[in-house]
Amino acid sequence: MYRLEELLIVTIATMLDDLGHVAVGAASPIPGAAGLLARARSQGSLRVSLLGSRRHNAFTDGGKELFDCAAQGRIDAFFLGGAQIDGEANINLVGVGDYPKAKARFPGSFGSSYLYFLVPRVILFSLEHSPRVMVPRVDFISAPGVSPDGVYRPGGPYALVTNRCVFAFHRKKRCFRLLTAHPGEDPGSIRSNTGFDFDAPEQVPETPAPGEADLELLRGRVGREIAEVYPMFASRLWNIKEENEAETPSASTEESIGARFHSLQD
Amino acid sequence: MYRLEELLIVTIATMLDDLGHVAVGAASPIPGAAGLLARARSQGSLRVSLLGSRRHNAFTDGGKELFDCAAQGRIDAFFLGGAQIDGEANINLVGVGDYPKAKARFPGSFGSSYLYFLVPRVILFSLEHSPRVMVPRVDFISAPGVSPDGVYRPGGPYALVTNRCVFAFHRKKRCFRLLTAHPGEDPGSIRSNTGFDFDAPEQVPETPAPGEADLELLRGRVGREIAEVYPMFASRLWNIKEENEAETPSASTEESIGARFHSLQD
Amino acid sequence: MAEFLKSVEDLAARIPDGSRIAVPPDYSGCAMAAVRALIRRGARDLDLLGVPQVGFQGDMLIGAGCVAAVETAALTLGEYGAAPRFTAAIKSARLRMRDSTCPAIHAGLQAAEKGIPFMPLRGILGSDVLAHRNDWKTIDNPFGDDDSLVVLPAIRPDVSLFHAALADRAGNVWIGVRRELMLMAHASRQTLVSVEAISDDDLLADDRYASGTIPSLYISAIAQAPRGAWPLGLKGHYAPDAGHLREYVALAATEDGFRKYLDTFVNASESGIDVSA
Amino acid sequence: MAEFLKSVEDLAARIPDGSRIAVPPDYSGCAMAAVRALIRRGARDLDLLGVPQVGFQGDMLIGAGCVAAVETAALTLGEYGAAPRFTAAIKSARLRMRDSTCPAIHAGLQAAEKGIPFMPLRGILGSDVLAHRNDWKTIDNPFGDDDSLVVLPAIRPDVSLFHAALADRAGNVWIGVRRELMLMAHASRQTLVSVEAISDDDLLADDRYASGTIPSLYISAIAQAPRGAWPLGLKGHYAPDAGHLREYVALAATEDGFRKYLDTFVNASESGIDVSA
Repeated sequence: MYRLEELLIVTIATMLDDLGHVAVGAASPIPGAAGLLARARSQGSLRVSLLGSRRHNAFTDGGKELFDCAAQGRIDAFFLGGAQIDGEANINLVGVGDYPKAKARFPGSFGSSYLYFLVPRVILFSLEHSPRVMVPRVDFISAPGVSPDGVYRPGGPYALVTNRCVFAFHRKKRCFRLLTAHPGEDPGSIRSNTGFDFDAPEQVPETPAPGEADLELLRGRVGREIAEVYPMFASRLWNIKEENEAETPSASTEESIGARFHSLQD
Repeated sequence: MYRLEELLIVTIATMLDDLGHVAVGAASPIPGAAGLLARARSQGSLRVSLLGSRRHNAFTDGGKELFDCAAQGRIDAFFLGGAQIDGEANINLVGVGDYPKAKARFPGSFGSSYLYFLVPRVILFSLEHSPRVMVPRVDFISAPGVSPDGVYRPGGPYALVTNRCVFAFHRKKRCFRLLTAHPGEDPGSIRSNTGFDFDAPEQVPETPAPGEADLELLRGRVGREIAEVYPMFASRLWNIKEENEAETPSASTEESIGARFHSLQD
Repeated sequence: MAEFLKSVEDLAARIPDGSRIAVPPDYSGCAMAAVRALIRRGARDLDLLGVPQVGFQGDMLIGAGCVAAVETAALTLGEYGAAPRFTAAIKSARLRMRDSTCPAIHAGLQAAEKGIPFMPLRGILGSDVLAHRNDWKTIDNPFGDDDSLVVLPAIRPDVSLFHAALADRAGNVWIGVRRELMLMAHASRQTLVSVEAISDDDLLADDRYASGTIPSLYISAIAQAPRGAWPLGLKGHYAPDAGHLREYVALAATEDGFRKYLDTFVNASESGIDVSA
Repeated sequence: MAEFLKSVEDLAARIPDGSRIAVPPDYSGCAMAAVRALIRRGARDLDLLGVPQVGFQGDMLIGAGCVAAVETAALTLGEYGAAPRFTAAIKSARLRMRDSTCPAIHAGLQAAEKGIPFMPLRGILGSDVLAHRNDWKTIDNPFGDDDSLVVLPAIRPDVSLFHAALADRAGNVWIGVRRELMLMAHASRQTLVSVEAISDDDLLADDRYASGTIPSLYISAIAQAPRGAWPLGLKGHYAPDAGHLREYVALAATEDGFRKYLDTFVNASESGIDVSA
């Protein structure tokens, strides 16, 4: 038995296994746990920089360091969300409707307009896989999925992980391809919840279930580690109590609160 | 009774009296003492940043901060030297002869190529007022004395203080004007030791002698303060012993050693 | 050069209407007591800069009518949900919004810090962030072939306002690893700081403190304000007052509720406000 | 990610011939023991970068024939007088010299730190420093009228090499206020550090240290070398060995004298050198 969150964490962790340095932005408990799981599996060879963490955040040069570090090629993977995501992997963190007067206004683009270009493996993540998030065309491009030749772009979208499935992104073909469907989903249920077209194989495999070793790590060490930054998340999932210093903000992220437009970076 | 160094220190200090922040580069005991004297006279309203000092150096952002600070308009005066100085206030800290293969090679331009443009009141200083230093035209322009219209240049040369006299620099007319001659010098002795032409009034006043109050400050508080960075200088002039922490480099500047090309900035 | 002021009211009095004012995000030392004073004094037409984003203080200043324009990479209350007064102001088009992205704000401040007119930056090309910024340009890379990149004008705020743990008597301010506060101070014309405490020791005398200290050279004025970041937290000192922040979000959902919040928690003099969480 | 090496010989072995190698000035933590190891291993064709200037280590490496090119704002022994081996090499035109100015070197490294191809900088126009730098350009200010300024290409050293007081077991390196060392580490492909001591405590756990610490993320390798800056000093720890430095300058006045210096103080293994001042 495992929970959807655990499936997502393990799925994402597997995309990080061969890397050297993964950074995770604010309000990202699942990507954060995935990074920490991958780190645990790597026996420490993977470095994870978790915004908001004291223990897993080595930055000492102020707010600009994450971005400089990415531009130096020292960050291999990062996570971005989107209030809207379209089939060319454009993401919108700003608003629905005409800009600037929006029908729905979200916090803003954060570092997406930059990191999407510079981090080789950007994993898009959304817990609301619905037609209102997965749209034919985003209303505002916080960061484009692809760029014309000649634009300096060592980075870009690698995959899109949702509550329904896992897509890979094909940069040359500028489109997503369905890789696996989570238990209970099939290409039909996914297509009917996706406003853009995507490639799919004839047979869509099920997203592999988490292994026992991973679940054990998650429910133990990784859970305790992520509880430093996301105590309510760790408590809700695993009944793990915060091991916090008094001054650590009692940060928590209830996915219920506007989770679909959680910006996943600082 | 006073020494030439004391005359120079007090003369320079008088040029700093109305300012808010004076920075002094490396290997500059006389400008450094002048800054500290002006600070003592200002009752602390003048800030002095003395490179190499622990007590009079507030920079905390690494080697770039002095330059950034100047560009922000936060430094009112600075000092530059020159192995060669010409009548348009061009300075040469690089070498004599054809570049790069020099007949005489000096350390290099340090920050002069930049600070000369950005600090409003740059005071040129030389302890060798001779035809080989005060040349018709420098062999290498580390930093030009004047710039064409349209060049962003809030700063530039303000005065030239030597072991013989004090010049003011007239930026529009692009030339020096003799202000005062030190005791024992006259326009004739100065002209015969200067390779460039300069303006002079009909009557050249003598450089005012240091007042008693200034000499007292110099031989007491200022001497002890400058001894932190220039112990041999303070010892030689005033027999003041270094009040150093053990680890402070036993820095000293014997003007006898290549003083004419002391670069006066970092 | 830093002046010591008696209260956060005096700090707020140093911020003229119309100022371009830079503030840090919720986790980096926000001068909330001074922000309340700014609202009490009825500040108007502020041009608010989030470095690189802004949280509760932005929503409050906007709700109180102090803000004419916002430049930020985000206005976010994080886990507490959407920023209600910001969202309402956007919907009624009462704000001039300059959406940015985090590194562009850092880069613009770095340009001001270096006294250069602009800073080039990678990324951003093809985004609607760029499309809506008439003040940003794209140029050919002078060192490249067929390579264009964005150039951002220097950002020189009139005022930076933040809260820190410690100052010393000379006006040096210890910020530890919150180095964006130093960048703000370097880049700004005026820097106003509220602090938890004022130390008799020289922060610059010990490298362990000096390495995380903004020299008083860059600090215009300081006022002591214990728990001055409340209801936000100050890392290493106190946690955010989550209950109060949730109460804010609930009340600020409506204009009336927000007025009630102001009456209860802002419009009383600062000494009348219980900041003990 | 930092690797711990047994000795400065192992550090030197990480610096291939032909490397562009960045080093700090004499007052900022010079890895002199590692520089001696570099001379012992017979390094060749180094492209030496002073950040922003270089002192004794530059003169020694040049004298020992390790250096093909130098980029620096100055090569200076400060109060000890002219740098004899540098001066001799310039006179015989054995060095490719790229004269620079301090802020241009910082700016070039900052461009590499930000991953941008160039950095604009004020000043410099009309100088012969600019006239002799074919790799620097002048462009029109895209935000100005009739305003041109210098643009400097990013400086990305292959290696930065310096000495610091303290590292921890994770490979974080404490540099206090010597922030130019952090800039070097950010900008360089490899950063090699010798340290006085290695602490069991996590430097990043305490903000007082963290604010002056380069995270191990940027550190390639560390070797412990007590008194590793000798004959230079390390602020807060030991003073320069003025007597030795004067002896160096006297000997290095001639090629023969310099060879004698190398035989006595460099070519012996490091353990054979008395660094006790």
